[in-house]
Amino acid sequence: MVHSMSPELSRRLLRDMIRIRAVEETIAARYGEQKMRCPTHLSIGQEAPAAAAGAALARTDLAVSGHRAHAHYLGKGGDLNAMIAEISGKVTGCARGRGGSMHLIDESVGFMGSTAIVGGTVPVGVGLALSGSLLERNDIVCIFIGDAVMETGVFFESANFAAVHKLPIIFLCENNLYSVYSPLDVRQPQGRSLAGVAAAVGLHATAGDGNDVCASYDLIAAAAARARAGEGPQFVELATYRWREHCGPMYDNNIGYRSEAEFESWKERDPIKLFTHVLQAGDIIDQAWLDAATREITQEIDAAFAFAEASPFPDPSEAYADLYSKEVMACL
Amino acid sequence: MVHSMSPELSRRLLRDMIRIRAVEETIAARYGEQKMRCPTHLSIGQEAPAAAAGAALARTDLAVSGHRAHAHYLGKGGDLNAMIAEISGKVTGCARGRGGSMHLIDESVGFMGSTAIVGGTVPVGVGLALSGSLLERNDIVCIFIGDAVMETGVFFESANFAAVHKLPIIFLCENNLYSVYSPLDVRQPQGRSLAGVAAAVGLHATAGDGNDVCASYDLIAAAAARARAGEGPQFVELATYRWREHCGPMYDNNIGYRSEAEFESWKERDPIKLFTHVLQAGDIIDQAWLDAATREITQEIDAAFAFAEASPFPDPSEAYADLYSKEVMACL
Amino acid sequence: MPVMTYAEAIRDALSVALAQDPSVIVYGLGAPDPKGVFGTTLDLHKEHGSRRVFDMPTSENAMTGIGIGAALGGLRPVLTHQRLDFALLSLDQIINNAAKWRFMFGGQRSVPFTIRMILGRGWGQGPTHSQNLQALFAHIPGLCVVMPTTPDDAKGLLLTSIFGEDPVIFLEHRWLHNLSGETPQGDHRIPLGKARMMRSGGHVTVVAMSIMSIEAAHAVDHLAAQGISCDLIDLRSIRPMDWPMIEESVRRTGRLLVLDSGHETGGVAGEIVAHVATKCWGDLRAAPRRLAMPDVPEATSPALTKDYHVRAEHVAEAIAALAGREAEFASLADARKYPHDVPGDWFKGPF
Amino acid sequence: MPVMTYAEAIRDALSVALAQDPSVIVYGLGAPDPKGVFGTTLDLHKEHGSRRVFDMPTSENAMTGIGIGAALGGLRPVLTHQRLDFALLSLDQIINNAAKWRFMFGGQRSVPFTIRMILGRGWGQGPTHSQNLQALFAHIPGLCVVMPTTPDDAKGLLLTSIFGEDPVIFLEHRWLHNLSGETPQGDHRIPLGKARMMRSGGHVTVVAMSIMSIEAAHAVDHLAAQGISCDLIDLRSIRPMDWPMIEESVRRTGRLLVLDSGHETGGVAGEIVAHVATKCWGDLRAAPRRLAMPDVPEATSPALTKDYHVRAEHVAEAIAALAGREAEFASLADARKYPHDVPGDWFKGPF
Ligand SMILES: Cc1ncc(C[n+]2csc(CCOP(=O)(O)OP(=O)(O)O)c2C)c(N)n1
Ligand SMILES: Cc1ncc(C[n+]2csc(CCOP(=O)(O)OP(=O)(O)O)c2C)c(N)n1
Ligand SMILES: [Mg+2]
Ligand SMILES: [Mg+2]
Repeated sequence: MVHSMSPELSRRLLRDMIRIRAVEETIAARYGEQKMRCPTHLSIGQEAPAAAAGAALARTDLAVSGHRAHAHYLGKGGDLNAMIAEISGKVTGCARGRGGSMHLIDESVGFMGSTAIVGGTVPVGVGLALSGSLLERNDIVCIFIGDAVMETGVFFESANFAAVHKLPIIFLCENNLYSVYSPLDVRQPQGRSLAGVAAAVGLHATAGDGNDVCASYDLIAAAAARARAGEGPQFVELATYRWREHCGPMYDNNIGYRSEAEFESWKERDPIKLFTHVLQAGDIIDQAWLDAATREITQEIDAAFAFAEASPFPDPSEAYADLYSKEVMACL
Repeated sequence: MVHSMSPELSRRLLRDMIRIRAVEETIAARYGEQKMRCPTHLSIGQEAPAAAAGAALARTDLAVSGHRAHAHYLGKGGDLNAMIAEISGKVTGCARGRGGSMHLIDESVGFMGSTAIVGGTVPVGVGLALSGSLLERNDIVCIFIGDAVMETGVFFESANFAAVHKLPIIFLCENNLYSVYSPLDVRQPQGRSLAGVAAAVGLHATAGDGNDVCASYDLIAAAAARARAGEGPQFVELATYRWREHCGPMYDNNIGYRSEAEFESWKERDPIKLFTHVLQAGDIIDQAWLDAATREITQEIDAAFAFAEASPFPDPSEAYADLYSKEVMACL
Repeated sequence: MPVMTYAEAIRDALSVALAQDPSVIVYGLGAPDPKGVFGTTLDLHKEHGSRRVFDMPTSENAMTGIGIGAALGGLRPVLTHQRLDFALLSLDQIINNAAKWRFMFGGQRSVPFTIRMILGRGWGQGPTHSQNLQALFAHIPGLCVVMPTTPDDAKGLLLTSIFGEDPVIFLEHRWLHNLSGETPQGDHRIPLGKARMMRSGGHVTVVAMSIMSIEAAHAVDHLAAQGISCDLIDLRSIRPMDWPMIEESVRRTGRLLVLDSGHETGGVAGEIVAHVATKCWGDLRAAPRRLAMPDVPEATSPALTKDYHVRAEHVAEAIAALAGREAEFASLADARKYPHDVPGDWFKGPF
Repeated sequence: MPVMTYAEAIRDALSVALAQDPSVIVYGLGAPDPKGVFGTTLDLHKEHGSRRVFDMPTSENAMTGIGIGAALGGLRPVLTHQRLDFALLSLDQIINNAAKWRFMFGGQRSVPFTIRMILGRGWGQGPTHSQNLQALFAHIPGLCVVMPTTPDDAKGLLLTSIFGEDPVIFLEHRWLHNLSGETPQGDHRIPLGKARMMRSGGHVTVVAMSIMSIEAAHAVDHLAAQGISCDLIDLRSIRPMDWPMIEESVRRTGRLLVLDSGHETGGVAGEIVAHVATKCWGDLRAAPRRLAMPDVPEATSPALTKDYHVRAEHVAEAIAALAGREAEFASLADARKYPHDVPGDWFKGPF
């Protein structure tokens, strides 16, 4: 792994990955307490694209995502306390407890929302880009998608419109080979590349190793630069792998939809381990740095869980609030 | 135009095109009588793909189409009387008057239905092919689509599934440059070819001149052979042009969405005139053949309109019939 | 006050909105084409620019999600569908995103998005160009559903929809597009959730919307001359619904007839009957009634649409029966000058 | 008779159908995966082959149209959605094609197509994994809508749906999947359109469906001990609806309470109230009532779902009020052993 990145950026990427991993591991460890009562999709193993995107995008750039959004939210700078509180159903959650794990939002850092319908935020992201273009903002929009989104009609419709209008968008596709327990070959033609399809539809498409955070960063940063320069919508495919079960905290290699060998080969290529080695070899970090980072992150996470725990549940009346504007609420 | 087709097939193609044109012209001429009271999309100028497909497919092969389906229905061998009666709202119509021009069907020749929602029959055609494959029929399915269908999510979803399951399908796309009054460039990225997109999605794709009935035939026949041989779904793009208004009997070049010059250049390349010249030059037909064909076709069309005219309207109770099976109807 | 057709009033509202607020955009299949969606968007792109008034691909679901995103990004989009039937492709984005965004993200951002859908009828529109499925939208918490009857209301409600903060399904009946009426100029607004008392009278409360309010007005006027007088409530908005006006009227008349341009079973009329039956039970003096379209798609052949729709004579018959009075109503049918499958001689097809 | 869970009964029906008729196919996201859609399709591909039991891409609209085409081509497809919410992507194919094909093509070919959708609830399913939108489908002429409550009915109605000629929306409540009951073996069929009298009694007619029938049964049994007796009608099919059974019961009791797992406004309960109010006016001795979910999406936080659902104690309270009797019902709530957001201790998430 040749590495020409600034030490600051390198450390940021590694730290962000470690932090995302630690948050997810803590959720997994505490999920059994039955206090986080909502479907929860962890990103362990897939930290690199999220960290890379967070660093490659400006804070004012926008992002949307889907059901597996913890990492994207954290990478973009989303508030950790508000996320844990949200998953815990507390009123201090980023959606006041109405959305849970699958509905994260932090507009203050441009994370405009993640939702639970596969492909559902893809056109929303395109519409955000349209608004930016018409209102002459300079932001670009990153739309996080999984490989299954490449099967949804709405992706193709959205990509087509984005191409016609040359909108500043990055479709950032984490290809982790599975949709729930279904491998790619029962869903898409064998040998068809996701980036290839995207290119044919009219997106500028590149692909790379999603467990190599440097490579991921370079691809996303280049795509962001092109999008910002008015070259139209971009597509970046990053190959990566989910370690744990599709939804929930456990490992599930035992149930038979993928092989232990496949899992192990990806785990070998742990994005955090890989990049840690690179940075250690390059003397960019040392064990002390790692220990400090881990300590700080652990404290931050403990504080976030404590915050969530201490936060009140929403008042029952919140179940009925905010459905409409106050003008319309007054008519009900 | 090099021409290596048998005289019989050549004459059939020309005759079918002349017949389709004559039917459509008669509808246009009589539309003002206000007896054909339904939205009607004519195929004048686009006769070649329909005639070619009709000849390239076996009678037992299946076809579905969309709003502009008269030519496809007739090309496939659909009953003319039943079509005119249908457009006239008579009970002898192919859908007993319930469907009108946009809902043609003649299962006896494999024309399994056309509907009015753009892209709506695309998955239906794929499902027919799936049934053929599971029930081990030998038929292939021709799905007639327009250029606008290449913007619908359901096309991409359907093509993907067809490719995964290697189904025997021809997606036959008549690219007439417009969707209603909207040119391609406000709908699809400039310079993107329809066949190119189709190929990337996983269809075996070819493209050609849809005003050259021989070329059209060759492309469709080759695609049909590949589909029948188990090579999976095919896509054939044929460039052609609609002469009259999108919906209704008039010309509409005056309203300004396309230029008179463009129209004239396509009219120059009238598929019927072109092929008539070829066949006359090759001594495959002469004026007497043309006169006889015209005479027979005119008689047939007159008879069809007379049949429709003489047919009764459906009984008012037909408005409520056939909604469910008789078991369920008995519960209502 | 200027007289405009309903279609002109829609166009006028769009033009006012575009002129007034640079965040308004108008798009849809054919929006800038030479026909301009039955005249409702005609030449708006020439006045307000092609970036703000634009065509779209045949991609109804994505174009709805794009409107949602645009609204979240600070615009006030107006999307047009030439038929409601096409918008069925976009129910995912409408129901899962537009209706819920504000609620499910804790109320921090609303989706000011107006989706116009035109309701077809007659002249061979057939099963998939004539669906009046307002009940589908009216069942969804988070959506507003508007069905104006007059040009004045069409304009005023459209401007309120565009400048409000909520997603609005704005349903225009194709047969109303040519209806003329006095329509205020400029930024004219009518609040959502307020019905309009079209006629006042004591015997029966008639509740209707859109084209059915026109049929009802014919019937009510015809019966008024025979001494049967009705409250005729033109709903204008279906969600939120003006329950206070309906309840107040039923309290006075004790008799309710609800009309609906959609199918009977599971329709809006049933909801109104249910609401009144549960909430105004003590006030009702006779069984409430509804008249809606049959539970079957509209067929294409004119022979099959002849008795399909509820017309003024049916409304009059039902009112008279509810009032327990003899009345003449057959002449209402005889008085119609046009074939049953067109709204007037301005309509010559094809759609 | 063997005892099966509801999920096992569904699987059993599918297995019987697959074994009996080679034209039956079963597909859906995850149909052949190791979880087998909550066990309902588990290992069916191993018994009946991967060509007939297969997975699909995340392409809900196309996969619905493909089912329609497959049905037209001679198959009897069964499509499964893990949540109704996902099927909103396919309303175009369901409404514009499946529901209308037979009618709009003159009755020459029907669409024997069963679409299973699972209804979520509680445990953080939240706004887009918990929608009970049966009213949307029940409004559409040409569709059948089935909502079984017991394993026996689930099996019998599923087999009838599969071997019938009509498109059926088959709605399984996630909270019923673990419910056990005696279930006939083999090709067991229950006709569509026939409700089941779950309890008989003279004071009040209670109409319910799916999970609401279970809540209602608790309430009715609890009140029976206090001398208030009810007819409890478990609808089983929502369209066609068993109007004769409902009308006959109301004629006897004069009092109607309708329960609905969907939103109140525009829901199925309203349709039943409207039907009874218009058709059985003379028989009603009190205002009819309905209890349905509020007009707001189900939020994710357990704190927000606590009072959201209609439970046995609410049903009992409403029955007692209708019957004009004092009764104790608070103990119904106290008797529940599990947190309010799970159906029982078998349910540990995640969905
Ligand atoms: C429209 C829709 N269909 C099905 C589902 C169920 N579902 C939830 S996550 C998921 C898998 C998506 O796979 P992918 O996009 O590759 O993301 P990954 O889970 O691998 O990160 C599916 C099918 C859904 N949420 N929405
Ligand atoms: C889903 C949907 N959206 C919009 C329409 C309105 N519409 C009818 S025909 C048509 C144009 C289709 O263009 P194309 O597929 O190129 O066929 P052509 O008319 O050129 O033959 C449109 C947009 C429709 N019928 N269905
Ligand atoms: Mg994946
Ligand atoms: Mg075209």
